[in-house]
Amino acid sequence: MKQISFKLEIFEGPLDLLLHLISKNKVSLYGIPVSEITEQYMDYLAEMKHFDIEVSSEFLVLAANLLYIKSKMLLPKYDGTEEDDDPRTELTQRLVEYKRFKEAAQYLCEREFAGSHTFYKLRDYIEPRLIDESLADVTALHLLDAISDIADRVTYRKPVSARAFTGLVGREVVSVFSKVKAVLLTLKSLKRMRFLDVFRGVKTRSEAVASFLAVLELVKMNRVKITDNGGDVEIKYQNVRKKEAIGFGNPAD
Amino acid sequence: MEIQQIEAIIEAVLFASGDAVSVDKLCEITEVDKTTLLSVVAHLSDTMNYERRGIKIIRVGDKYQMATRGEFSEYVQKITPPKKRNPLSKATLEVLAIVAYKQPVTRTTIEAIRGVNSDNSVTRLLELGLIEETGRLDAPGRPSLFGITDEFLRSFAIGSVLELPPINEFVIQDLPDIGAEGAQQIIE
Amino acid sequence: MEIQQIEAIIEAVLFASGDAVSVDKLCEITEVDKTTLLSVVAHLSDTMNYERRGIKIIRVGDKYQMATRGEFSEYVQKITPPKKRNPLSKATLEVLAIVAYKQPVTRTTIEAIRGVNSDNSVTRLLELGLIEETGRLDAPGRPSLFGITDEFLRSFAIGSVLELPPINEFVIQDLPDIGAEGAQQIIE
Repeated sequence: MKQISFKLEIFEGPLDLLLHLISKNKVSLYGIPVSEITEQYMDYLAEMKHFDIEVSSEFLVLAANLLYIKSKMLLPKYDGTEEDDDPRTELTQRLVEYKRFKEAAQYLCEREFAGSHTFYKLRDYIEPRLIDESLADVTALHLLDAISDIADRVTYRKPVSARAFTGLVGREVVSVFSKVKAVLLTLKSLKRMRFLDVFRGVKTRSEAVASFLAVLELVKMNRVKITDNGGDVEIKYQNVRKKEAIGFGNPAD
Repeated sequence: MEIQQIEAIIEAVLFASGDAVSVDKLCEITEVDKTTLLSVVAHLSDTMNYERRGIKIIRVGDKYQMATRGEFSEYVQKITPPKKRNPLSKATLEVLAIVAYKQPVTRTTIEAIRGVNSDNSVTRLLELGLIEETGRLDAPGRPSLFGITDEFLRSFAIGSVLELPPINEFVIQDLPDIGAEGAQQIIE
Repeated sequence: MEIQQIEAIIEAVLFASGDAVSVDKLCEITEVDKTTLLSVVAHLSDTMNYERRGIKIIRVGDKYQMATRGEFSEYVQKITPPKKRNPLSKATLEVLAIVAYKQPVTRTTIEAIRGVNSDNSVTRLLELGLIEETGRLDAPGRPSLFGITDEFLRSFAIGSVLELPPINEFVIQDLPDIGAEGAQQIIE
């Protein structure tokens, strides 16, 4: 046993090593000469240590197991010689099972590239069908929710800009600024005018609103003064220099 | 090489490629001249068509490609799991609610209420048979008026629109009504 | 539906899918029962083989897949280079054999059979897609259960794990073929 001339790295694990030793000794798996095999196994572990190869715990566990079996073999037999009394049985079963898988692995090894001459195609893109789910889950209450949602949205919806309706109702947008200029221009020459005359020639509602807002704006700017001339509201031109504070009279009065 | 074998090679190559393969490439692979190749492909293609096989060979410019025969597309489509589509999207449900609560209504009214174009939903509801055209508004363009159908009543298990869950009357009234009539009112 | 048409549908579906399609799915698509389907596929496959066409139908577990005929691989390779991978190590083949024969199987079982930690091999096989996690064992720690994949069957050209030689039929070489009684005798 001095010259154990196997490569240390070829074994896949302790069972692999054990199978190798059994085969090398040309003995049966079912009648392992435990004493001899254990000795060789231990020698191998020693060799591993000698070559600074880390002996994994699995090898040590099996070593302990082998020593245990060896010691059991040395004990005198009981009278009832049941098969199961053989301390080697479990180990033998493990070795047989492992050996079968080694054979199976060999079978797979031979077939490993058997499919390599066969080619496949990638999946085509296939548009999925659309399937309508049943309407059964939709109830009238969903309709109520929907209409309520819309009502809420309408309430909080931002006011639609006037521009959106210009085409629809044929209104033209009149800016307050343009009306301010127009009123001021008239007042500069006339110095005073009837409030109602501001609306003379006004064609649309928006122009009327713009004209009204223009008057309010001019009051705020202290450029005009509103007076109640016996039931007829008048607008008077104010000189800008005069820093006279003017109270806001209700133009509708 | 026998014709039959060249055909098989072309079949294998077109299959594995999945894509269109140029005539030149096929010539290179099968090691035959272009004239031979074209006639072999034509023969293979004819056989596939004659036997009404599941696959066929189509010509794409100066390339050939293997494809499924069109008449089997409905079966082929079953490979991909179908996409389930909610029969009523939120938008469609809203349009249905508007029609149910405010019928008869025009597209313009529906759109004004929802504030967005609703043509797709209207079309979808017509397809599903949940709404129908009930008449036309006596206004410029004579727009269609939509109302709910018997199918709608069956689907929602209600006897008539009167059985719809009650909603505050004002909510309905407050909804903008800018159909042809509504537009008239605004113009005055 | 005529047999010939079912064959064509199967051909179209397997072509478009590219991947393996389960027998159940094919039954659903063609609307025929399993027995009929299996016989139609067998007939289609036989015809393809008999005519030595470029494509064939292979079995992958309980699925069918369209593939190129092996003898044309040298031509097909000119257009789709084959996937090359290094041969599996002895250890990895052992793990693969254990998974193939004992699936579904946990790491612990694999390790118990081999008597050595097998994590690296398991990882490698998962990476190569030759095995996959098929579930978890209802036991403390809920360990992963592994099984073989379609890729394994295709790669090793095995139709199904049932086609593997029974594990007990592997001859335990170099050993006298003896049973328990024989063992007893030797012990004596």
